[in-house]
Amino acid sequence: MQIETKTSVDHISDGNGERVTVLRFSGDISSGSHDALLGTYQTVNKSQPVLLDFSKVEYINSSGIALVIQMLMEANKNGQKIAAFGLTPHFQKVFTMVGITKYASLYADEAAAKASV
Amino acid sequence: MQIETKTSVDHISDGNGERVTVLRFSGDISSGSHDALLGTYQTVNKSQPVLLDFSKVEYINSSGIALVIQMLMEANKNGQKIAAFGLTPHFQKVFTMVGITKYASLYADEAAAKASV
Amino acid sequence: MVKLNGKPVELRVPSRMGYEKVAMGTAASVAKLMGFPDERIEDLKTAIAEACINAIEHGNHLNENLCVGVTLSAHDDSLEVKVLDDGAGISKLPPRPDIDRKMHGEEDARGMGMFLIQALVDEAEWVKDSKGHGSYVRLVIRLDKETD
Amino acid sequence: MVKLNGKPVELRVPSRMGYEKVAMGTAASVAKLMGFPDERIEDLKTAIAEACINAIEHGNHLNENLCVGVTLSAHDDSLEVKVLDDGAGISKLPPRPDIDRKMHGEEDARGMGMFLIQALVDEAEWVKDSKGHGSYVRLVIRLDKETD
Ligand SMILES: Nc1ncnc2c1ncn2[C@@H]1O[C@H](COP(=O)(O)OP(=O)(O)O)[C@@H](O)[C@H]1O
Ligand SMILES: Nc1ncnc2c1ncn2[C@@H]1O[C@H](COP(=O)(O)OP(=O)(O)O)[C@@H](O)[C@H]1O
Repeated sequence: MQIETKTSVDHISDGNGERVTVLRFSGDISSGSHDALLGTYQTVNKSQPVLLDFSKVEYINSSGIALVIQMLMEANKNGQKIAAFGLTPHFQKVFTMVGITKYASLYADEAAAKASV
Repeated sequence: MQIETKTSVDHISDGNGERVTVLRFSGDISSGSHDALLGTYQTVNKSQPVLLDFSKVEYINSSGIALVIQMLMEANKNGQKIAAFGLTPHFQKVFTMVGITKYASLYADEAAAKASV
Repeated sequence: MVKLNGKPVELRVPSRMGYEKVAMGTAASVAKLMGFPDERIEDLKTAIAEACINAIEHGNHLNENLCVGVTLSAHDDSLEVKVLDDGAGISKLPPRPDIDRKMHGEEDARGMGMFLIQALVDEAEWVKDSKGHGSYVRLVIRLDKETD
Repeated sequence: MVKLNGKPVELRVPSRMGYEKVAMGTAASVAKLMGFPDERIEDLKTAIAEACINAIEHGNHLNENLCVGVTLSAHDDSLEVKVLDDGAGISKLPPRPDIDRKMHGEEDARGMGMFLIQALVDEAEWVKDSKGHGSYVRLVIRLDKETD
């Protein structure tokens, strides 16, 4: 019944030629997204910054946000930088309400997110 | 309960410097749109072609289509050319299903519609 | 695609013009969950809007104390919709609209709703309650089928 | 803006994850008819989704034979929503989520739904049926009010 989350993993270079991992999500971010979020996060190189691309996500609920928080917990433990981009203004507000912005910055687009890490 | 139809009347020139009237609709085209469609049509110069701009219309139902047909009847009597543009592919299909395309051509955009009259 | 057989979704809206758009929104959400392509969802929305407008206007005569019911039943490869009113229903299908006759004032400009419903969905059937009050139209739209 | 006091819109969906999106679609259509601005409709959609998810999961324990009910009552300057389930309801509001405690594993990463509902709408109230079965959350979102 829930629409599947798809995650694709991209490797890009930031302005200084440093490698950055981009996790591009599409579909829904909900309770069914455990593997798409945390499973995929397990596979990324922990010594590089990670960008989360939400621009193709249609629906996010609080269970999905909890999975994002768990990902940030892991990254925090690893001392890894995470930034997010592509959230609608509404979900930027929701992420801010729950306090996520204390642990990950939100950017309007990929260029701004890339420049930040 | 029904959302109002708004009509604005524009006067433009076609490629040959001929005057063309453009009726730009927004809101809903439904049974409540009598004045916005037929009332406005009464005020236009009958010796110039008319373009109907549907690009800002959110919703069209069969009662609204009946009003468009009544407008085409009037134009037909006056020997006036009418073309429409800005319909979504779905409503292009619906207008074609009811046969409107026999009396008014549908174009993707204003430039194509203007070139046709 | 996700299988979601089970209890239908049920909606009731007041018999007031404009509320057909609530039925469109509900139906579009169910169809999207089922994995219908966008163009098929547009077909469904227009068909349901026309069915609701008829239920509001001809079935319930715009009496706001009466509701129009909509049930949406998801099957493996199709969505079945019923739009219910408290009226007497129809005895025979109206003639197919004729644009030439309309343009020459020989038939009412209106009278396209039922034709559009039939043209846009895979099955459409108008049913009168056997006890004489209440009628519904039953629509089926299939996942694998495109209109053209 | 159009006044549309009268009978409420009623929706029933099966207690299955994902069906909260049908409630979102229905509620968004009603709010749009009432003239709510888009950003307020987004607030309403998220609040209703969270209320339905709680009704599906905590109220009806994912039992697909039970339905979640949603009623949408349009008033002059507000929309009142009830989301009903067959469960026992809640006895007290959960503590406000604390992102620092979550990040340090001191509280569950989940537990943000009711907080978001309260943050996004103008009024939110959780009510238990006096006879002990059934509960609902009642939300009010006003036309003139922006959240920030
Ligand atoms: N639910 C209904 N109950 C009773 N009569 C109906 C119903 N739906 C349609 N009809 C009848 O069928 C006719 C044709 O309907 P339709 O093709 O939708 O066009 P329109 O509503 O514009 O007349 C209506 O005028 C009405 O007499
Ligand atoms: N409709 C309901 N029926 C019963 N219990 C509920 C209901 N809604 C919420 N609760 C209780 O309140 C708690 C907090 O809910 P919420 O803030 O939405 O977070 P979450 O659902 O992620 O736990 C739930 O874990 C549940 O115990």
